[in-house]
Amino acid sequence: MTAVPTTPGGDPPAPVLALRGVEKSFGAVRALHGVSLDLYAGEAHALAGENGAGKSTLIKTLAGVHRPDAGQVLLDGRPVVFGNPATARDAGVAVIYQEPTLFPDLSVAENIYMGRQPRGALGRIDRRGMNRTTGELFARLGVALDPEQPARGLSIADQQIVEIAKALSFDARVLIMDEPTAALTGSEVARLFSVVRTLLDQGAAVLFISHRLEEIFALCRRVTTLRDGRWIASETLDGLTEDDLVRRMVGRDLDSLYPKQDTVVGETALRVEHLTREGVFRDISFEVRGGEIVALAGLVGAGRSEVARAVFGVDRYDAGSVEVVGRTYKAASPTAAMAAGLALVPEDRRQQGLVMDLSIERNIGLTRLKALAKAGLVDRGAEHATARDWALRLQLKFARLSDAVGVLSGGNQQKVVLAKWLATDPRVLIVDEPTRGIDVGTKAEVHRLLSGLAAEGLAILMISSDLPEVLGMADRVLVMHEGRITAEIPRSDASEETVMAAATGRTGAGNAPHGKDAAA
Amino acid sequence: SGTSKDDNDDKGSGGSAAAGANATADPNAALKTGLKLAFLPKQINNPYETITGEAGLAAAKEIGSEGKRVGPSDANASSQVSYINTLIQQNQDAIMIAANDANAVCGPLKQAMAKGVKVVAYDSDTAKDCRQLFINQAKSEDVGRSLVQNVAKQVGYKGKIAILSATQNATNQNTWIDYMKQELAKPEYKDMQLVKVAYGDDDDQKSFQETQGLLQANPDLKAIIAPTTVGISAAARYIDGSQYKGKVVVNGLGTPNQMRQFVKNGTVEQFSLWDPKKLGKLAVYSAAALASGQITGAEGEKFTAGDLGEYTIGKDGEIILGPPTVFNKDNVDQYDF
Amino acid sequence: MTATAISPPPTAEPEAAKSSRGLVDKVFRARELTLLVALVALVVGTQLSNSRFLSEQGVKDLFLNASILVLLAVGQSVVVVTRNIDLSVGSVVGLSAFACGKFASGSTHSVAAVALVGVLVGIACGVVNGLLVSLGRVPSLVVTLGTLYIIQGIDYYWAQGEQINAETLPRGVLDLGTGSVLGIPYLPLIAAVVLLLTGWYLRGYRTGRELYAIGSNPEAARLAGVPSARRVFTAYVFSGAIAGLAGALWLSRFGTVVADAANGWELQVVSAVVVGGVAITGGIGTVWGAALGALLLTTIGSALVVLKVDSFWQKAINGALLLAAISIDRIVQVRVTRALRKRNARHG
Amino acid sequence: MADTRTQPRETKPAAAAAGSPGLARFLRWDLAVTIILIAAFGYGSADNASFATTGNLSFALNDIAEVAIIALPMTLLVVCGEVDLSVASMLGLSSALAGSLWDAGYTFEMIVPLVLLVGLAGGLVNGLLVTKVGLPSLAVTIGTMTLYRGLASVVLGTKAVAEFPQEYADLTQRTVLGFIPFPIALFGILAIITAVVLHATGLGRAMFAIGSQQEAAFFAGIRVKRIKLALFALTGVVASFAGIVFTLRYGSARADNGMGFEMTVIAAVLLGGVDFDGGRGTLGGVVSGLLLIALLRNLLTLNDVANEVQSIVTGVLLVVSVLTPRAVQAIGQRRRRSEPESGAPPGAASAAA
Ligand SMILES: Nc1ncnc2c1ncn2[C@@H]1O[C@H](COP(=O)(O)OP(=O)(O)OP(=O)(O)O)[C@@H](O)[C@H]1O
Ligand SMILES: Nc1ncnc2c1ncn2[C@@H]1O[C@H](COP(=O)(O)OP(=O)(O)OP(=O)(O)O)[C@@H](O)[C@H]1O
Ligand SMILES: [Mg+2]
Ligand SMILES: [Mg+2]
Repeated sequence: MTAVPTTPGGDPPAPVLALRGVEKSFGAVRALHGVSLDLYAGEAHALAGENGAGKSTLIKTLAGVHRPDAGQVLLDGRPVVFGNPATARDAGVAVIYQEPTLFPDLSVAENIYMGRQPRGALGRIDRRGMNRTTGELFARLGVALDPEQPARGLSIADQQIVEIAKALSFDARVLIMDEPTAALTGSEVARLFSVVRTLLDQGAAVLFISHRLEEIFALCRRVTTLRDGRWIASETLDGLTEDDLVRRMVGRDLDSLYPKQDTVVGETALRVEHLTREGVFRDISFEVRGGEIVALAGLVGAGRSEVARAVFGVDRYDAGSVEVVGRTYKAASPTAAMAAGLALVPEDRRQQGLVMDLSIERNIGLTRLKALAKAGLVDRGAEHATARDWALRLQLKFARLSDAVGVLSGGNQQKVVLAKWLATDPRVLIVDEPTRGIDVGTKAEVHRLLSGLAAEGLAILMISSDLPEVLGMADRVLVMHEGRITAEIPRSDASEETVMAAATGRTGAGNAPHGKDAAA
Repeated sequence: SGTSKDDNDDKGSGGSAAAGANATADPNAALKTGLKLAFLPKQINNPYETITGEAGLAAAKEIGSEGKRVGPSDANASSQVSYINTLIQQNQDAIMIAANDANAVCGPLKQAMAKGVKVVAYDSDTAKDCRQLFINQAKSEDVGRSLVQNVAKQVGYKGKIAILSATQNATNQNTWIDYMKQELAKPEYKDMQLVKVAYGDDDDQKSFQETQGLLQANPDLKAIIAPTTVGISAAARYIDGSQYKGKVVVNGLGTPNQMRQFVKNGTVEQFSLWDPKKLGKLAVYSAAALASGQITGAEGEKFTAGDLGEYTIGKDGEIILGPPTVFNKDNVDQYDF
Repeated sequence: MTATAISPPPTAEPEAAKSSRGLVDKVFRARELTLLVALVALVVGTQLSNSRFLSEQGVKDLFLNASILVLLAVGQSVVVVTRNIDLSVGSVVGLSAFACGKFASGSTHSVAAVALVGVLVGIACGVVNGLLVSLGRVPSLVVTLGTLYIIQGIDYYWAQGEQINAETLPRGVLDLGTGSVLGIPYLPLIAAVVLLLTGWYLRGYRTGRELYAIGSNPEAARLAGVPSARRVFTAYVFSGAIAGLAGALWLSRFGTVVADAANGWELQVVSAVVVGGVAITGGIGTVWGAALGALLLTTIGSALVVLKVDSFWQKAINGALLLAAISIDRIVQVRVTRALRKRNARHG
Repeated sequence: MADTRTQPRETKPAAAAAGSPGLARFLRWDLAVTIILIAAFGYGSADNASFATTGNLSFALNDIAEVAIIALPMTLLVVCGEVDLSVASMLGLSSALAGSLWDAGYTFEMIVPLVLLVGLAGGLVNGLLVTKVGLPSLAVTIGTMTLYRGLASVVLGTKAVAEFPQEYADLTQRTVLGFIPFPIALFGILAIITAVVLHATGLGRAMFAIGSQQEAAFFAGIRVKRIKLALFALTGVVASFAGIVFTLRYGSARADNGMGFEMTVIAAVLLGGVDFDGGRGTLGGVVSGLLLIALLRNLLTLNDVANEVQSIVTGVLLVVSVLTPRAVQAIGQRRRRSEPESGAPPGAASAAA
């Protein structure tokens, strides 16, 4: 079934961890359907597939979170049953889940060592030792996080780093990573990869999921592709092109990933001037015109999301002004922002984007409660119709519109968030990491959508940590570094080098409005 | 109708008027048997109420009737009302109630009387037109004044005193306290000073802490009057375990079983109470007499309450059980309740 | 990816992070500190207006009054940090006190045996609560509101208005409530020992930290392999046992018990815990804070009496103070966070 | 909303139950309560001749009038994930205030608006402490519960004021359709209005969204704080209105009126299947819960079941009301063990000020 791995030694070794014919259903949804997989020591294995293909489900089966309905999990060739995450962990399987799962009230070090804190006299926890080893883990990852800091208030990227550190701390034989890089930028990804490579050299087996294909090619030797819960192929990546991989994932050829249309740039739709929030960002000025996609790039923690939140009235700002379609509006609340014609697809869809318990149609209707009202009562027919239209337009995968949005896969959830905001017919759309955790197919759709919307005259401000996306989609790139805009680069001058230079503050251009001079 | 009572006070005459309107007393009527008599105490598991009620039930059995006790587990005004309505539905012959609130129970009690159910209040009265009889354990005036008189003798008519009451709304407590204040206003008490009325809510622990607070706030306090059984035992217990033992007089209303040890060890010299068993018994006999038509509740009517002897209905349908007994170390062992 | 070119983060950052953490830490510690300051101010103020307040008897009474509430607050905190609540404590104390009274009344049982009976009754109640919450996975507030009624009902049903009188109790039991060693009464001593052990355990042991983990993020706790159901169950059994012990102490302190001992105390206990800085949403707070909260609440009660505040006002003042305590705490916390942010700005 | 202390919440199992809506809908708890209610009524009529009489039913209903009226805004609050424990104290404060004003010679027509105003103020205090200061409502209202009850005894002390105008007092006793007491008829009208608001308007949708995921609701432009503040204010006003009804119905104004009612109100709301964590519940369920409590109480008292047994029955009902739906879900979940992905990420809730 699987291709025989070509290890340097020559002999095909036994897989450390394997799945054989695994089935898993959630009610009517068949998440996994006869899936097999082999993980070998010293080898990084990629898992590819569209949103909802069953990747996370597969991982949870390996980790003891789910028990397969049929099929086997083999450890060193012997069938095992991981009844819960603890047994899998004890067997040497460490997992980084797609969504960070931290204890906000506990220190970073305790988050990493919960349940296995080093002990000293009388069986008491040796805090000093714990903090020291945590510090060492962070040093390996090249980040400067304080082990004693509470996890509350960490940015998503930092949370992900803590998760990675936790997984590393197990010294596990099998390391499973479900989209660990989704929230990270280049430097952190590079760090992570170098650490993973060390682990591989030490003989660990690694399973890696990412929607960024270049990462798969950079790290992994083999890849298993899933489509709609079915196993499609397991093969070495040598000789495989990105296009081949995409074809296996989506089952057809894909058009351009960045279908940027040329548009006619119109009036200024959003003008932000000297916006300052003490300690977060300072003196932010820019404008976005109708028909334009402006990207806001920068390293994680540069303060991009914070700017978006302030503009949308979620956070207060200390100075500056915001103008929408020529009218100054006081960013007092999202309600006011919406009235002014703004829409924000937030960074964290689980907490901010969606009400997980509510159905798909109600989530989409949530932004338009007034518009949907007929004589004060919600018009359910209209609500359903709107939801259906958008679901169709965004090619949402769902069973029923009345299903809770929480059971959708990550990518499909993101589509619901987009639908909910596009339904408000905004003048300015701010999207914060719109394709984080979204598969290539959907990503292309989202890009086409954004591009089409811009062509219709919508002003779009796109925050993204995905550099190719920034370069492929933006008419102009604003780069932030440590709370300031350090460069403004037109599409023609934007390249990885110019953007990264400004993002890391190496341009020396300061607040120069035209970063291209310095960057070129 | 009824007897020769000539009372201008509307409210006062209500009770007898209501009773007299449709019946005349037949003092020679036989006491009916098989009557359904229900006790509705302030709070079902209050130990004092339990003693009263149990004695009443025994008396009901003696006269061949059927008694029962129902009631709320909190001493709230409104909680009793549901019970009254249920008792009406159950076609009880008489309700004997110790009212948590004189007015809140009025409406339903009137409905009960309209349906021919006899209503006897005991221990704590309702508004006068909402019952036919009120069995007063002792004349309120006597209770209030005699407590002050006794304490004054104990402290030599001099010094600060305080009162530890039950809840702020208890009708009987407030009546007694009023009389105490009236008595204290007399010239012979000019050197005595009432510093505070504290409320222990008939909660043992609260009363205990209130006592403690009283003494901290007024270290030169000479006496505490607690006209409640819960209050007096809590006060005595605090004094017993503190440096104030022997320096502060505790007096009030208490049961012999609760107070015996404090009387014997000298913490408490004397306290008073009527016999709660007799109260329950008298309530049953008067309810039966009403239900049998021996009396209607009008002033001056007489009836015999078994071995308790003969009682006469006073003004406003009130029957006085008798003077309170004063207990001290000489007689306390003769009682068991 | 181009990322390799990027230099590691600036060296100044860890230091800034460290000092800001120090401050945050101090703020958290400050919760307990604020309570302590408030307590001292209250005591000093009251003492100035009435010098008897801190007399030997006065201090003794203060601690005696607080002991049972402190105990219950400690037990409650252990449950509350797991993002649960135990509203049945008042009823458990009542049942346990009555059971101990029944057991001891007219007997010569030793005080240890009586206390054991109390603890066993408490454990039995804790087991029921714990099973319902951890296995049934139902909201603890509802379940323990239910068991509040059930346990109270059983207690009343059993007691039928009976009163246990001090004179029938063995000497040893009563001595526990009034006696002392080296001038320190037993009750506060017991409360202090339980407090110290619990605090020490919660801070320093894996299973103790796991309670915080469960309260902080139940789902993450599950993924981290924390046996949540078992830990929550244990927390309830512990809280039950403490409430049972408190029942036995109640009997020895007050001598006289009827069925409704500690009736309605659950709200007082929760107040103490909340004032003490234990977050009702779990994961945050210490038993030290909870104990200080309990001490503060009882002291306020005593001080109001000593200060001769009209008894009608006492309750209102208690409520207002509770609100003030949690509001100030919260406002200070928000201010400090904001100040930290601005300070970081200057450093950055 | 930067400083809301939104805690990451477990997604409730019903989300998973949505996988088999047929079964879930069939086993919904609020329907179950209604069935139990009908069964209890049937049993009562057969068991005790005086149960199903108009007089008895009328009385049994009137007995929970104030609790029922307060349960309506309380349902909305609980759906929003908040709770107000101070309602019974507010009832007492209003009663005491009405009493002392009446005593002081105010006319009843002047007293009612004044008392309602105080209810509004009390509700606003709760609401402001929750929304502006950011405190958990459970803690806040434990505080105001003590505060308002304390103020009640400050206002009226030990007194009990009676002799309210007969024409108003009569209103609380009169019945419509032969056995439905006026206060309950009023409750019925209010219940219909509340049900429409909760289940058919955008405002109701917003409340459910706030209850299940406050931050997402805020990001969607819902005025979370304003809605909560309004609901607390409404609850205060309704509680003080219930205080007036209570005072008239019993003809007695006292500071300790309605002591402990908050627990009955909350028990009824939870019994009706409203999720205490917010975001889930129906008003129909709450009405059934209220009626069930009224009927059971009446039936038990009528059969001379001791008070303490009634207390046990209330407790058991509460436990069963939350246990049964979970048990049903557990059967569904046996097939798909519970799902961590449906748990919210923790730090994301962070959002420091
Ligand atoms: N707890 C659950 N209940 C019901 N359905 C579920 C559950 N978990 C996952 N599914 C469904 O199973 C399928 C596979 O989901 P899974 O999360 O494994 O996808 P994925 O490949 O990880 O997607 P993504 O790339 O978006 O993370 C999806 O259709 C999803 O809706
Ligand atoms: N919840 C929070 N509490 C405290 N500080 C935060 C929080 N979220 C972000 N920060 C801090 O605010 C700054 C801006 O972070 P933010 O993540 O918004 O930046 P960003 O450029 O949008 O990054 P991302 O690529 O993750 O969106 C960083 O210093 C970050 O550490
Ligand atoms: Mg996934
Ligand atoms: Mg961001």
